[in-house]
Amino acid sequence: MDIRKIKKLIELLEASGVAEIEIKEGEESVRIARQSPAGSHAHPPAAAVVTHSPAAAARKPAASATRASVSPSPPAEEAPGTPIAGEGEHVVTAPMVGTYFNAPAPGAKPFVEIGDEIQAGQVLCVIEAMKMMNQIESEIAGRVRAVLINNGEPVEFGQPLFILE
Amino acid sequence: MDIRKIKKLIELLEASGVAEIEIKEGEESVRIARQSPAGSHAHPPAAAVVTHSPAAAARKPAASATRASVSPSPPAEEAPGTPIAGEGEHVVTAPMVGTYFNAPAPGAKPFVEIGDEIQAGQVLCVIEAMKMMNQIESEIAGRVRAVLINNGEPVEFGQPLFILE
Amino acid sequence: MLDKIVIANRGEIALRILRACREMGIKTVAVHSTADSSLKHVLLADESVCIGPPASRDSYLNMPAIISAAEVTDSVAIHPGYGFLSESADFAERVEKSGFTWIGPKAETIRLMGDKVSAIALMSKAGVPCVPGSSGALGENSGENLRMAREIGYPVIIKASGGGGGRGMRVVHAEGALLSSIAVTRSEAAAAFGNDQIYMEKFLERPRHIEFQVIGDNFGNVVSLGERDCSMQRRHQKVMEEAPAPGISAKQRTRMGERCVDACKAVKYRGAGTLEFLYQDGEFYFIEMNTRIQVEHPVTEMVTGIDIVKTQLQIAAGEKLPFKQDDVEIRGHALECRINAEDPRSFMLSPGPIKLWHPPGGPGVRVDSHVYSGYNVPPYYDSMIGKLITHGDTRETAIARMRNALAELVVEGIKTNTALHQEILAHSAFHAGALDIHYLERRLGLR
Amino acid sequence: MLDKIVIANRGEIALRILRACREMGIKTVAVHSTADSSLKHVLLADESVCIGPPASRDSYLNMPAIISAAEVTDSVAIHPGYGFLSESADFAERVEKSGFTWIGPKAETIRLMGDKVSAIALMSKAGVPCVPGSSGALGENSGENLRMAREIGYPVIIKASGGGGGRGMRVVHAEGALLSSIAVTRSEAAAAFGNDQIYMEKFLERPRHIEFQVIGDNFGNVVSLGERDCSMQRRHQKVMEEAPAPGISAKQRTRMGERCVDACKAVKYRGAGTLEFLYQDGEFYFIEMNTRIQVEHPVTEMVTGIDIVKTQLQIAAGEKLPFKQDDVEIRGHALECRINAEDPRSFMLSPGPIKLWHPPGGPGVRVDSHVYSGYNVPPYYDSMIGKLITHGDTRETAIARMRNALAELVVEGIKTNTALHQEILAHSAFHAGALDIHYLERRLGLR
Repeated sequence: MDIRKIKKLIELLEASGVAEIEIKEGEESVRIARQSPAGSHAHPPAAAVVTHSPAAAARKPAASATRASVSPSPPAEEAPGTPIAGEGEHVVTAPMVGTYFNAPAPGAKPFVEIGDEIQAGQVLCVIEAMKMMNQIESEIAGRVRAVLINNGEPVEFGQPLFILE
Repeated sequence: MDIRKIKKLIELLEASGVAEIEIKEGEESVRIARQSPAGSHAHPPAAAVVTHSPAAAARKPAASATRASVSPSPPAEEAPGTPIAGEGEHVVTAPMVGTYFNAPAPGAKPFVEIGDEIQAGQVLCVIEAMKMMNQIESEIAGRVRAVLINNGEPVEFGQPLFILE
Repeated sequence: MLDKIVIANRGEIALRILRACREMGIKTVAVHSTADSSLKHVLLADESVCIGPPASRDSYLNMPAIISAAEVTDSVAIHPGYGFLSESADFAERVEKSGFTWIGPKAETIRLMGDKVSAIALMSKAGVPCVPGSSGALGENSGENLRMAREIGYPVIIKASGGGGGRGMRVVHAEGALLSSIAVTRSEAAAAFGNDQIYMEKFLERPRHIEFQVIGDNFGNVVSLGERDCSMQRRHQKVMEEAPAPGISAKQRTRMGERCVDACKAVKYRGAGTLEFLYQDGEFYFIEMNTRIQVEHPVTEMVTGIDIVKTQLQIAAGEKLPFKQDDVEIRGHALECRINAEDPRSFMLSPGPIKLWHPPGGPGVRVDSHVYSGYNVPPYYDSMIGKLITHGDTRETAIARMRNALAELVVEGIKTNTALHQEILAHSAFHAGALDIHYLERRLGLR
Repeated sequence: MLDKIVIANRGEIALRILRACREMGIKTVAVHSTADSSLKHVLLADESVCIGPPASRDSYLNMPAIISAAEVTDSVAIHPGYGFLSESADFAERVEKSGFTWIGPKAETIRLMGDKVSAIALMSKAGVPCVPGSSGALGENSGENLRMAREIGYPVIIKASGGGGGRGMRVVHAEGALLSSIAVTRSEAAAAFGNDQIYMEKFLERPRHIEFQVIGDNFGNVVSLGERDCSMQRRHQKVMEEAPAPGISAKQRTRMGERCVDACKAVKYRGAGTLEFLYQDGEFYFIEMNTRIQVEHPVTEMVTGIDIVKTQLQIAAGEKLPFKQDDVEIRGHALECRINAEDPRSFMLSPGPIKLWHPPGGPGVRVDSHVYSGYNVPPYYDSMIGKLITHGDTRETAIARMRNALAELVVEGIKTNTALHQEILAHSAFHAGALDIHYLERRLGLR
C-alpha cells in the first residue's frame, strides 16, 4: 500500500459522504476516518462531480451502496497529507513529477525546516526526475509553517510540498 | 401512423420540456405542439421519471439534445385526446383491451351521446375482444360531458373513454 | 418475414426480443401492465398496449388481454419470452386458434413436455439417458429388489410415493442395508401417509446441472447448440451460467447432442428448447425439457455466434433453419451473471428507483438489461434487472473479464447481488470448475 | 508477464489498455493532466500520477514527466496508446534508455516508418505496391515522358515539387494532353514557386482507404490480421470503420497480407502496426505505416477474435505471438462509429458536463468509452467520447445492430455526431458498400 494509493483513498473519502474507509489486503490494512465536521474547509466544487462518477463509485462499492446519492454531503476537515492553505498562507506545489529530497545530499542539513524564515529565490528542496536534481526555489519570502512530504517520497505535478506564511 | 403512436408522442411531449414534436415517415407526417402554459393542469409526478429515461430520450433525439435537463418544465395544457377530469367529473376507463363500439350494431343508434343523462348500470359502449362483445356499464349516474374515442378504434386497459359529470 | 409481433413479456427478455425484431425489420407491440409503462422496451416499441393492472394474473398472465392486443394492433405473431405464459400449452393453443403465429413449439409438444412422466417416457424411448429406478412401486420380493438395486448401482434412494419435500425418503449406500431400509421406509410411509407404496431410484449426491440447447424448424430439422453449465444455484434458482460446461469433452457434447436431437426429431420439435440434465461421474440423467427461450441463452450465443432469438423469429416466419449441425462450432468460453435487485447477503428484494446505472464495457462484454438511470424497479415481478455476459478465448479470460465487468458496474439507489458474484468468482473452487448444484448453498451456509 | 505499466494516454484508449491490464493481472499507473483527474481509467487505476497542466505539451507530450512517473511508481513499461507520443521515435528511445520497456516497435523502426521516403523505399523493396510515378524530377525528353505516363497508366498527375495544398498540379487524362500539360505546369511552377522542378504520379480519382493490421513479436514472427475499410472520412479524419472491407476477396486479403508481413519481417517489426493503402480498380497503393495501436482496432478484434491490446502486452513481456497466420480467420463483419462531442452539422466542438450517459447493449454490441453520467468533457483534447462497435454474421446484421445501438445511445448535456452516423447508415449507397474517401464530403457538401 503506497502513499499515492492512500492519497487517492483520502480523496475518495473526501469526495464522498462516507465517514470511514477500512481496507485490508493480505497483511496490509489501512483505515481512514473523517474528523468531526466542525471547522471544515471550503470544498472545491470539482469534488461533487467525482462523487457521482461511476468509476469512483466502482472503487468503493461499500460506500456507494450506503451513501445518500444526489447531493454530496459537505466534506469534513481535510485528512492529513493534503492540507489547504488558510488566510495569509501560501502553498508551494511540485512543478514536476519526481522524487522529493529535503537536503542536497543524504545526511546533509535540510534546505529548510519548519519555522525557517526564507527569501524569494531560496532553494526549498530538490526533486529528482530522470536522474536530474532539480532545485525548487521559493517564489516568495515567508516563514515555513509546514512541510507536507517526507524525504525520499515521490511527488506528482501540483502536489503541495510546503506551507509558507 | 396509428392513434396509439400519436398518443405516445403526446405523452412524450408532455413529459418533457419540449414545445413541439414533428415527425415525418415517408408520406406521413405528424406535428404536435403545446398550447400556451396558461391554465395548465396538475402534472402527474410519474412523468418526471419518464423525462429522464434513456429509452424515452432515444425516441426523441432532437428533443433531448436541446431541452434543459434536470428539472422538467411544467407541462402545458393537455393535448386533445387525453383529457383529465376536473372537479365533479368522473372518467370512465376501459376495463380491457379491445375494439370500442358506440352502438349495438353498425348504423344503430349509439348507446349514449354527449349530454345524455345516464343511470348507474346503464350500458355505455361495447368493447370487442377475442370476437366477444363486452358491454361496458356505468358505475355511477351522471351526464355525458365528453366522448373520448371514435367508433371502431382500439382501446387499451385503463384508457379514458367518457367523462361524466 | 413476420410483419408485426406482440412481445408478451417484460424486462430484459422483452428488450432482447425487441432488439432482434428491430434488426430484422419486424414491427413490435409491447404489452405491459400499468406498473410497466416506463420499461425500456415499451418506450422503444413501435406500439404499446396497456393490458392490465400490476398483478401478473391480470396482465402478463391475462390470455384474452394479450390476444386482444394482438387483434387491435393487427399483429401476426406472439413471442412469449420465458416465464409467464411461455410454457402454457393452453395459451399456445388459443393464440394459434385466434389466427396468430405462436413463436414456440406446437401446443401438443408443450403439453407433452410439461408432463414429467410423458416427457421421461419419450426421452427414454429416444435413447436419452434418464435417472434409473424402479419405474413403479417396489414389490415384496427381496431377491428382486436386491437385483434391481445392484442394476441401478449404489447409492440408491427409497422414496414413499406419498412423500415429498424431503420426507419419507432414505438413501442406501450399500447392499447390506437395502432390505431393512425398504422395510423401514415402507412402514414409515404407511404410518405417515397412509400409503405404503414406495419406489427406488438412483441417488445422485453431487450432481451438476448441465443442459443442452436445441432448435428446430417446421421442416424436421433440429440442431444442437451444445451445452451450458448452470450448477451455480440458490434455492433452485440459477445464479451464474457458463458455456461450454467445464470438463465436458467434444465427444460427450456430440454424443449427447445427437441424442437430444433425435428425441426432438421424434416429436418434430419446433423452435428453441432446452433439455436439462443432472450430470455425475461422467453420466447424464435427463430431468426435464423447457420448451422456450431461457434466461441463460446468451452464453450459447456467445460461443456459437448464433442469434437464438433471431432464429426463433425466422422459424416462426416459416423459414428453414439457417445452419446445419456441422456449422455449429464452439469458440471460446462465455459466462453470465444474473444481476438481481436484492441484498447480496439476506437476498431480500430491493425494489425502488435506480439513481445511477453505469454498465461495464470493452471487448468481450455484453450487457442485456432493461434498466437505466431513473428507472424504478417495481416490486411486483422478478428481481432480475439485467445480465452481464462475458466471452473470451478461454474460460480464464471470460472469468477475468467478468471480474472487470462486475467491478465497473455501478447501480446506485437499490441493492444488487453484485457482491455475491464477486465472491463466487474470487474463489479458487470456481476457477477449478465443475462444481455441483449444492456448492453455492454449502458456501452460503458456511458464512 | 509485466508487473506494472504506465498508461501514457487518456480517454477511451487509456481505459482500453487498463481493461487489458486488469484482465492479465498487470498493475496500472494512470498519468494525467490536472484537467483529467476524474477520467474513468484514472479512477480505476491502481495508482495515478498527475504529470502537468491541461495543455498537452506540458502533460501528455511531456517526456520527462512521463518517464519520471514511471520511475517513482517502479513501473516496468510504458504503453503510449495512439496520438500524443505514440509515434515519437525519440520518446521510445528515451523510454528504453531509461530502463523501461516500450510497448511498441523499436525506435529505429518508428523512425524509418515516420519518414515517408524511407518507408516507401522499404515497402517497394519488399514487394508492397506503392503509387507509381517518376520517383524524381521529370526530364525534358518528350518520348521518355510519354513512355513513363503510358507505363504508369492514365490519368496521371503532374505536380510541382515546390507546390502543395492543391496548387501547382494538373491532372492528365489522355496522352494527347500530356506534353502540353507538362510544359504549362513547368512554366507555372517556375513563375509561382521559382522552381520549375515537376514530377509525375498515377492519379487516383476515387480511391478507398483500406489498411492492413499486422502484429509481430521479438522472435521474427509477424502475422496479418486482415484489413479494415476506413474510407468514411471528413477532413482526413476517419468517422466510421469496418472489417472486412466490402468487396475485397479472400485471395486479395491473403496476397496483400503476405506482402505486408514480408515487409514487416524485413525490419523485424515488433508490436502492432497498420499499413495504410489507397485502393482503386482492384489495385492497392501503399501510403504510410502507423507504428502503434489504432482507434479502429476493435473492428479487427471483433472479426478475428484476437485481443490486439493484450497481444501487445504479451509481446512487450517477451512472449511469442500466441497465434500463427493459419489461426487467423475472419468471422462475420464489424462496424465502428466514433462518437464525438461535436455538433452533427457544424462540427463545432461541444465540451461540457454529460448529464446522462446511457450506452446501448445486447448481442453483438461493444462500447469502448471512458465517459459516464456526470463526466465533464474537457475542451483541451480530442473530441471523441467513445466508440460504438457492432458485430454480426453479415455486414447487413452489423449495420442493423449499429442502427439499433445509435438509436439506444443517450447522451444528454452535450452535442454528439450520432445523427451524422445515423444519416450515413440510412443511405443506400452505404449499404451497397465500397465507397471512396471523398463520398462523405460530397454528401455533406450537397446539404
